[in-house]
Amino acid sequence: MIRLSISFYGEIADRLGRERVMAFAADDITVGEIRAELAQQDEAAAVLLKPQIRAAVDSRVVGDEASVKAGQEVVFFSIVSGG
Amino acid sequence: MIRLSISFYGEIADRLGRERVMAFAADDITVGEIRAELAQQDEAAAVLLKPQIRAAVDSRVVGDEASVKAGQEVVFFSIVSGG
Amino acid sequence: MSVEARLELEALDAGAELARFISGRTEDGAVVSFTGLARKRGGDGNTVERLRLDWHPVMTERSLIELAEATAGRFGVSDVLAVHRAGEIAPGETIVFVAVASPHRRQAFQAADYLMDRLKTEAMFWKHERGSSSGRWIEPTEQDRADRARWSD
Amino acid sequence: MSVEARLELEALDAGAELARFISGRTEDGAVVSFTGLARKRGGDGNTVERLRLDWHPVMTERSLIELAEATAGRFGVSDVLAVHRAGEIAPGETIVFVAVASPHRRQAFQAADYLMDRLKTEAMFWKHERGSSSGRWIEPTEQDRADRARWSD
Repeated sequence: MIRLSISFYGEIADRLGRERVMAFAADDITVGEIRAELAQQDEAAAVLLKPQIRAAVDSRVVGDEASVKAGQEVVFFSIVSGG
Repeated sequence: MIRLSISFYGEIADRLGRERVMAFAADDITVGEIRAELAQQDEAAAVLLKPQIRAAVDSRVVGDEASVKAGQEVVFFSIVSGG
Repeated sequence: MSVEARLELEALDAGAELARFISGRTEDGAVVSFTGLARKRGGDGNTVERLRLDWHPVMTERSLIELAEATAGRFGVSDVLAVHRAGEIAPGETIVFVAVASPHRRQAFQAADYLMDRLKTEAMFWKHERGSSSGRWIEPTEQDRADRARWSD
Repeated sequence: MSVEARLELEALDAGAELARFISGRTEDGAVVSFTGLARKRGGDGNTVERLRLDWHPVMTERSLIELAEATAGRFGVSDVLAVHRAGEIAPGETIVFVAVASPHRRQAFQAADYLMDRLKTEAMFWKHERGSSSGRWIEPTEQDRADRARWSD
């Protein structure tokens, strides 16, 4: 079982809060599985299934196939805009 | 007879000086005639016959057909460059 | 060639940044700068009381550095500076300041233009406008995406 | 819309000009500036000790005003500022500072770019470079003329 800190940036933070700590039954889990798990637990989190919501693990942007281990930081974020 | 102050800007000032005061026999004279007159008097002033040397009368850029009267200021100038 | 990119959590003084950037510069004839200011009127036409730029503690500054480096590499300019505010910003305050130095002006204009197009769509900020009665998240506009698409990469 | 163009016979402080230009600005999101600096190396590759810009007491400043006004009219930007040095200029000093403010950045970039292209070829200055052993008059380059020709007027 692993515990992960999952944070949210941008519009999705309004719906999901800035951060959640979650426990998962497996020893590792993919980003895509985290999205699916959250969406199942929480109606508001269905937004995480949209492709424009990107993910980063330990501050690197990754795809859904990326696997996450204990101690790693997961970030989901809405569309970015600077300038 | 008229006396005119004629000044030179840019590269032509190296050859002709910054300013000359000249007397002409007529009561008025065109810019083109001034160019020709100067070129005749002074070998260096042949440069004034080149089309890239432009002229201004009383601070307005004019063509060779423009007529000049007593008291007006005539300027001849080389190619400009700012910035 | 030097590239500087940083996040600014306090006021950003565009005049002072420009003065520092040009100081002692005798090889480059051209410096182009862009200053982005927080507007009083939002994209929806309503008055903005406060703009908030959320940022990530690692990824945001890194995105600035990567975009500034990509700009310097692409246009072969001498120096690139990018300073970006984060946090709460009042109308009239400077959000972003970009400067590019180059021996010749064409490259400096192009590089600054390119860097701004990329910052608009790729810098890792999340921008929220708050008016008197409501708030909204700001995403790149269609125009921003079209501007970005002008550059082939 | 406001247009300001002036001749500067003493030092031109680009940072201070930019600071003044953006101060209190809450309607325009975009300010693009161009700073032209005197280079140590001349167009012929030799070291420049002094650049001299001759000017006419009436026509030079008027040409700046006309070019700044043409720029504002053509691009419909909010404000245009053009400040141009004249007289003796040392390497590293600022020769020209141009700033354009606009609600959106595309117009601001284009207007500043256009104004510089026109200033290079049409501002009424006569530019002379002096090196250690010789001097030469500087005219717009082929590139300057090609840049100017990009705009249809």
